[in-house]
Amino acid sequence: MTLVYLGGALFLLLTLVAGLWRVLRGPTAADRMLAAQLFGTTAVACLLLLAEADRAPALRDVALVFALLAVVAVVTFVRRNWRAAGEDLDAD
Amino acid sequence: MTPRGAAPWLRFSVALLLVGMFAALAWVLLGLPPRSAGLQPQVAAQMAVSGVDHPVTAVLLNFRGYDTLLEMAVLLLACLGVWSLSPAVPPTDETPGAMLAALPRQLVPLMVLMAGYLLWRGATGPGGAFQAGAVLGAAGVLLLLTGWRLPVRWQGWRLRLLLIAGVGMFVLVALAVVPASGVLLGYPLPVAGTLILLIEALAGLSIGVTLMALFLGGEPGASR
Amino acid sequence: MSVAVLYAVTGLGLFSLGLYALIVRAHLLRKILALNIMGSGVFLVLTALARRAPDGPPDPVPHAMVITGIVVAVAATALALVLLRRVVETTGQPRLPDPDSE
Amino acid sequence: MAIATLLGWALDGLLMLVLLWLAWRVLACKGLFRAVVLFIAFGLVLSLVWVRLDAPDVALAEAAIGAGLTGALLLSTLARLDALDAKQDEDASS
Repeated sequence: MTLVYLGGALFLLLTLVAGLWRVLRGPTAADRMLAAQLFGTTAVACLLLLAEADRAPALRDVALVFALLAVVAVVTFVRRNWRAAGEDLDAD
Repeated sequence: MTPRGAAPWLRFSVALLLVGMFAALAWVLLGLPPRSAGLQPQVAAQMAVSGVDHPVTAVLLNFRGYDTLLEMAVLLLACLGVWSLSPAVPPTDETPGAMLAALPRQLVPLMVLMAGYLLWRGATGPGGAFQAGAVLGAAGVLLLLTGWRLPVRWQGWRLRLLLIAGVGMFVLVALAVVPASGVLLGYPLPVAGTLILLIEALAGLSIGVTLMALFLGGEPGASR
Repeated sequence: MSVAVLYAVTGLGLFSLGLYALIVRAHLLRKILALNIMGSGVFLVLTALARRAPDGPPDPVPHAMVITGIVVAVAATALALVLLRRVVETTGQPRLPDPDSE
Repeated sequence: MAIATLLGWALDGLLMLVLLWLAWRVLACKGLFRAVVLFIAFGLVLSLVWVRLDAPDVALAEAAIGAGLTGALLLSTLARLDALDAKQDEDASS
């Protein structure tokens, strides 16, 4: 069973790499932010799989914290950066 | 407004130096013994007198209590630094929509519950004051983002009391155990667990409030 | 060579990358990010070296140091970000003044 | 069992590569917003690394700080810098 869990974790990590592509491509700030949020969900799933694979129930707490706090970054984005997002937010 | 970076020759020499540094340090790392228990045996040997069952908590609050005490002081200093630099940014956000207004009502109680759980969990497993404080701080940030403002009567001494509660309790306990054990922070075993939980509870609260105050980006209620 | 040592070398790589960007990049926000990445590199070296324990739990002392380190790092970042805001308000530039241009 | 070890190695190797690549992109990519979002992702991956290194305490701290606070601090600073920028443009044009 450990094999399935580890394989699943590896697969999820690969999907995370695919998601990074979206962060880099954009095109809008909202796309990038949503991709980062998707990583949060992937990480939660990954942590739950690793909790089973390593038989470390403490990792479920880590997943819980992630699931609970991921919203803070996206609320910041919506409240503070959203209006500017239509403009050229990426000007360096 | 394009940032001018360093000149190419400078970039190159910096890169060269850093590659050298990396190689030297990597050589040292690879030369370290591949198996070493570090301080783990010493910690394991002392666990019985620590008052808690989780090694990391024992190290943080008991064996290396000074570190944690001074770390709390550093947090306080960072907050003082932020306060002395600027007043809090005045709230300009428009009122949140229905979704954002409902969000903290659902989530903040859960976050506070999670913080309490992590604090309690710290005695026997992964968790503790820092994690609990961080979750509490995130709950505060969420409240601030969704339109909640610190009430004026909480901006004075009450806020300051919360900020120093962690360090204050730590110092008080450190001094209070001196008659019993002869040294600062030398908890007598029968009450060690209780004292650690007491310190952790207030430290977690202080860390949470400090992180929230840091997010405010200045002294609340101050005007320039 | 064990996985732990490889992770330590990765941490060293993060530290070097961060230090390079800290020196080379002009924008202060980028410097703050670089400092944070350097810090993460140091934490990674510490935690990876703690993992070398033969069998049994890893060394808890570096773990405790890293936990305090993470919280201190976020406090320092908050202070640095307020400093950055003040610099921009005062000079209108998100970077340190260039001594050559005076 | 051998396959499990192999999978573990693959997981560790991928994590190391992703970590280094993310750090490089955070520091070198064009656009500060992009850098901040990538930095949030960096914290996430780092938290998975702490799990692989048997440091669940550190993973918890990183998850709480990285997911909740660092992102919020960086994003709101970015918004204020943009606001200051816009104000200066206004002052310059008037």
